[in-house]
Amino acid sequence: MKVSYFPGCTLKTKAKQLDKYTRKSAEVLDITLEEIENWQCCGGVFTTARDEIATKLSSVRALSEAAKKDQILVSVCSACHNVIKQTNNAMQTDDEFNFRVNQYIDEEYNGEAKVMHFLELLRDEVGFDKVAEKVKKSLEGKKVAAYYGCLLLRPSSVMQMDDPENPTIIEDLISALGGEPVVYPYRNECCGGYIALENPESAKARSNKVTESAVKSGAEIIVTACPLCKYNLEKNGSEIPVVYFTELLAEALGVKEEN
Amino acid sequence: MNNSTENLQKEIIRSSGVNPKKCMRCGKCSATCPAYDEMEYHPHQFVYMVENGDIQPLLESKSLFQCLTCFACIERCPRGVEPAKLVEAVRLAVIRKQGANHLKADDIPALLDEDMPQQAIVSALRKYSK
Amino acid sequence: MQINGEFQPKIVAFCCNWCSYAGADLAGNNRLAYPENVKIIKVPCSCRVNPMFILRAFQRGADGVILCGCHPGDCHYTSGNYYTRRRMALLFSMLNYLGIEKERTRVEWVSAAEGAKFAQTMNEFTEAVAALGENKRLEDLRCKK
Amino acid sequence: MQRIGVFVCWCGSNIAGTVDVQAVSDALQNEPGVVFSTNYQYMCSQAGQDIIKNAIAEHKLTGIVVCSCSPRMHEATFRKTAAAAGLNPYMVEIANIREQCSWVHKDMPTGTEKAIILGKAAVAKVNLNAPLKPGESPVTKRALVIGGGIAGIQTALDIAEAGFPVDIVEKKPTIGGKMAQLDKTFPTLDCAACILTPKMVDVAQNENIRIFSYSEVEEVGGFVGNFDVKIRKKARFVNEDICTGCGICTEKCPQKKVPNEFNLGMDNRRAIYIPFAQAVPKVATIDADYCTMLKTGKCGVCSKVCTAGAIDYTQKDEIIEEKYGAIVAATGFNPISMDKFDEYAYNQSKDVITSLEFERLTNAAGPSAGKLVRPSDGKHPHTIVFVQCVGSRCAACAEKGKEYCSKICCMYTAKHAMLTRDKYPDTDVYVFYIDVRTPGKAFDEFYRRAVEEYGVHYIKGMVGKVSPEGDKLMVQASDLLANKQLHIEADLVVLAAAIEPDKSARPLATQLTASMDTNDFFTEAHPKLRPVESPTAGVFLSGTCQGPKDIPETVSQASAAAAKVIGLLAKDKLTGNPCVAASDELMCNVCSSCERVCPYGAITYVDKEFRMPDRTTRVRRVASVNEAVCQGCGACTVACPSGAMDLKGFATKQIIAEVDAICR
Amino acid sequence: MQKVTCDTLVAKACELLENGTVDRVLGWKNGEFVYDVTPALFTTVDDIKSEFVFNDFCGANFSKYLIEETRKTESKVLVFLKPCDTYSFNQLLTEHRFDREKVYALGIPCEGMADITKVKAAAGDGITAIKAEGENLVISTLYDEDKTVACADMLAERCMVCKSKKHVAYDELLGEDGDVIDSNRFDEVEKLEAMTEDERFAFWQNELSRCIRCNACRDVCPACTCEKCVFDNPESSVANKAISDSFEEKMFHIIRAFHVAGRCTDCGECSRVCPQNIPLHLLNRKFIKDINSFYGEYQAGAEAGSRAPLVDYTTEDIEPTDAVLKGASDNA
Repeated sequence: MKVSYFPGCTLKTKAKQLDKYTRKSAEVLDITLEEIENWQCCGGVFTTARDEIATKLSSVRALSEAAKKDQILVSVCSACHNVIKQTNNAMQTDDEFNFRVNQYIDEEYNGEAKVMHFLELLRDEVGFDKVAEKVKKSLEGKKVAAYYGCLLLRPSSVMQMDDPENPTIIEDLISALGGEPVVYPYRNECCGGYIALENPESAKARSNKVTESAVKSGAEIIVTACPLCKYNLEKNGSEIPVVYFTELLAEALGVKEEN
Repeated sequence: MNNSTENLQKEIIRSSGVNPKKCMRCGKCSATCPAYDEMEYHPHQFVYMVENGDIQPLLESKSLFQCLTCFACIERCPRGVEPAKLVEAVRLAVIRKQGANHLKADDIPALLDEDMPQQAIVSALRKYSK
Repeated sequence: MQINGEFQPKIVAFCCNWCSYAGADLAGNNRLAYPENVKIIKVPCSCRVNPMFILRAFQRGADGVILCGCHPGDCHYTSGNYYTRRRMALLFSMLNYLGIEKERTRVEWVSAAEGAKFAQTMNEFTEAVAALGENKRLEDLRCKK
Repeated sequence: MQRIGVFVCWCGSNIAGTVDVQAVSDALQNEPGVVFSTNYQYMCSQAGQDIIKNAIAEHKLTGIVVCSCSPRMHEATFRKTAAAAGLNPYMVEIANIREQCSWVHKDMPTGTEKAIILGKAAVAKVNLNAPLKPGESPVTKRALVIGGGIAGIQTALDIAEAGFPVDIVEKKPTIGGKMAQLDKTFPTLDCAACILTPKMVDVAQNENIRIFSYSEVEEVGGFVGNFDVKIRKKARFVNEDICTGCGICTEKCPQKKVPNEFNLGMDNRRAIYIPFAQAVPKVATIDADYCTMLKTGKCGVCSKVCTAGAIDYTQKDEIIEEKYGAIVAATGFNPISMDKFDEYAYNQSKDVITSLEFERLTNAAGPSAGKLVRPSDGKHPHTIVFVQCVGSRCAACAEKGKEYCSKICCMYTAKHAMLTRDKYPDTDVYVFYIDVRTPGKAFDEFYRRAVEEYGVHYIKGMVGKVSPEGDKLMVQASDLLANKQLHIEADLVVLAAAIEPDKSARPLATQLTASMDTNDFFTEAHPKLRPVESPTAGVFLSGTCQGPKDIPETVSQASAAAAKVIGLLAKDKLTGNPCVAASDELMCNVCSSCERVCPYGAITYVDKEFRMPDRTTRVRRVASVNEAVCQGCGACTVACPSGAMDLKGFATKQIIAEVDAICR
Repeated sequence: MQKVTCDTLVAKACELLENGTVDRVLGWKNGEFVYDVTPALFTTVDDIKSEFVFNDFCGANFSKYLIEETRKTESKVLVFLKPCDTYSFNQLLTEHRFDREKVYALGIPCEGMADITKVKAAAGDGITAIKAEGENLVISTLYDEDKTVACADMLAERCMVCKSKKHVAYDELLGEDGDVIDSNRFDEVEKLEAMTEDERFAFWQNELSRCIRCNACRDVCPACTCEKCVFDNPESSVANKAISDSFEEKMFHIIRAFHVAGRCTDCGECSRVCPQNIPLHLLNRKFIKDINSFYGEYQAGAEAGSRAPLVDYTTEDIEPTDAVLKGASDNA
């Protein structure tokens, strides 16, 4: 399977691990990630104002590129995925926005591309059962807490990945890899996000709630898909390690380098 | 309401796409908000105040920059009001003004640590400055 | 028809007695405004509407004709609107084939409970027809006053 | 040429406020056929009707046009007026200048202009009206009640009391419905079972009532007075006539792990079961999805222990065909699924329950024998949080719950809160509300007692999230009046789930050709004046299938529906709708198009002798309409290629005259 | 050139008359001109032998005549049916328009009929004789020497896109039966669909404005068999016997096309007889094409007793709004 891949800027810098393990796992699972040429930063957050055009053009260009190749546009960073998916939705549903965006781009684009997070790709295109078949080193006995945060799930009417209040997609992946998923109530609450920059105390309060809740529920490790979530949880003193889900995936598939 | 307030109200409603009249004042947005305690005006008050054109206090409030854009209020609002979009629109009304950026590029280096991902910086810039 | 230089389309709406006619009444009860251009003719079921009625309306100078019936599956007579759906699908496609603007004809399913939908439909339809201007393609000039 | 009278109603200022009624009556005066035109303040009043009657006599009118409110409102009134003055009632046409004109248009000039055009169309139509005489059809003196809850029970009892036979079709193994699951009832706090079960026994003992339990309506044909209904009696694998209801089988059955739906899955029952002790009919039923014998052919314990020999593993579904004169829908409600509201963690914690589950938990016959305990660990809860409006009053755009207010939740929550505090004074009870709605007799007093006497904490605000942590439920909520966000450590959270019509109602409505609103509640023939009738003649509405209701309202409506049914069944003959199809045999091609589209099979073919121009006769087969069967939809009139088929009252010429008048 | 000869038909007709199977024969005879072949009713062997013709101009579809013929007497009438005629024959049976028992249907193969307009264009006016020779027609005229043209070049439009060489109804078949053909009869409809609304309107205005309202299309149409035509019936509100206005003409043709929608067998008689050469078949074919695309393949007359699409439905039928788009964009 060939898909278009939008890594995003953080994955080229601070979150190289997320990118590296995604690529390695994809290889094992026969997914060819074709990186979008000359992709630009998604902007990190989707500005909900309908008259914000310029900030969304980079996403539209990536979408248009994927649509041209008739490929699914896949990203693995929660933020990129959220921005791109919301932008695509706006192109499909907001005529005025669509019209104005099309004034800026060369070829007309109307939201034709299919956008998927790498997790969705594994669930809906590859199949977790197929992933399970490729497991070389089961995560057996590992108690893993999935941390979704906000961006993967909300707004659910647009993201449509999973039940926004009781999601299962990462837990199902953990089970497929042989691990033991730990369900805890704060897995879909906010870590504080970019507030870390200007009000670190607020971020700390949010993050602590999440990690404490996970630890209390018996988790040994937290997985996430978002570099900023990982930063916030770690920075604010998580008692247990926080890793990208792709790292566990690569480990289970036997392609994680030991260092 | 005077003219300029009315125009501002219209502009906020237009750019957010939110109809505050749909609010039935249940307060679920404020019940759900993780940044509630950081705020002077809470999500349900944003909706109520925009509806009533009582916007000036919001423009001056620090609350504008405490919203985490976590979309929980949007997700759980039973009336489909989408308070977070309204907060964003009010914030834009402030920072779109000349020299009103809440976060300036020059301020950033001082706020960084070596682990902070790029994502945090671009997100904050998107949200706090124009 | 022009009023104050603004084109006022003539719109004939055939409404099923059991659903959309009651829906129109509900729009009235709730004071949901829609353009006065719309004039309703009551029929017992949308399937009573002969394509000839629609052609006749256009011939006599109607600028748009809309037919409202019960939602598929909800026909008071169990299956009348299914026949309507086929007849109008073919008629409208034929009219468009003859070069008649497709926005001039419409079928909408409006239940007795959908007063708001009725008003909204009529607003949209009137606007769409007004944008097209006068029906010159099917009108019989002899019928003009 | 007709002599037409035009009567323009002001409807007080309802019409006259937006329509220049004088201008309308003046303009219509000059229309072809019009010999008299006037206007009056209230045409439907006695004085108004007298104006019409006098004009008919004085001007020898042959047809009249009333420009007034919707014909759905007063067409029948004015037809009676005309008939009283000796005019055929079908010579009356209504121009709807209120609902479809004065109420929806902005100003006098536009309103007046449109009213005149509508009036002209009605005049054009009346010019082509012909006197019509309705046919008659006999009435089958038996009623069908679909649904055996309190609504169906009350309706059936009232009809039976009046001396007419009634059948109740109930899809569950017993009648009783939701009320049988309740503990106490507000605002009097009397026990639901104590007032319901005697009625259930009355039903069982009434000679005029037959109960088809574990049965569903399969097919409905016919029309008012003459419905043909097929009922599927599902196989319960127990011979109802022999089973004594002793219950031994339900104790001996080895399959013990069947979720007990009567207790909403909070405990288990056997594969063969009697839903509850007072079930009517008190007969066992085998659940084929769980019965080992039916699934594998090995077991047969129930058969062995049944001394009456009532078990029959070979029983098949049975189809019963019966004729009815009237049908009452009483299909009831269910709480909505909580799947889309998992911020309240219903699917994540056993200790988050719905109010109906709470009802079972406090019921002496429930899974905990009436002791209020947490479903997870059986411990007594010390802090209980009630959340109101879960799924009610949601905007359509939010696509989660229901737009309407479920009406009963405020009161039952007050009841739950009060009873909890009464029985367990050591328990803290919080109720989160948006509004407390108590419009009913002794309702507000009841709610105030919960607050003032029982110390229930009512907090204006909503719960945002429930987080199960350890054995606690962390409730995050807003207190709008204190402008605070609250964090309550609760032991039990009770959700007042919105109610929705039973899922069987939608397909039933299709079978009955009765209309429904967007929420799948049955619609009334008129929301105020005919609230217990559906727009389909002979179909009546009882209970929550028409809209959310509490028990007293349900029972009132059930009796009202029964009164309507009795009124119908008391007649020997019904006058039909004279607006039926008629075939012009000279033009009929016998192509059978009309027969193929007729939903009622009202078209037959007869041999007809025709005299030819050369004086010979020729026999030709032609279509003929059975007027008693035809319902007047008009499908045949369009299918007919030659135009031989026409519809009385909605004739091609009449409709075209209306089109012409409007486009003029 | 037809494979079955006139002599074969004459012989068969005489045999059936003589042995009493039938007492009348519906066939063709020459009109004023050689190419002007008209339908005729023969009752004697002598008449048949002297007047019966069968050549490349025998386009007339006899199915419709059976309605009146079968009402006359109790005895049988012989009718010659080309493959396309049998579809009309079946459709009329479906609509109970004549008594099957009173007809002896003789299926005859058809190689396609010639279009006299094309012949005239090739040979000029004043045609005195047309002879078939192999794959060619030899045409004699008053003014010029004989011209030889290929039959294939003279084919009528409807025969160029013949949908079927297979007889779907007969009592007896002369010669070999053919097959249903995968014709491209909708090509022209598709061309129109690909135009803009304005272009289509201009096209049809140009065509339909030529209508002289002679009613020939209606009179020849085997689907137009109403006891009383709506256009002749003052009660129908669409009666109008004579030409009055170009727009009125458009109404006439839309109403007529809709009346036969789902029943038209695409026999092409309407276009053949139109003195103004209006391509009326393009209206009917549009309906047939739409019906196929909206409701699944349906050919009126292919099967006697079938349920026409307009007196049928499924609960999942296409919505009118979508239908208009689909009808216009299937090939765009």
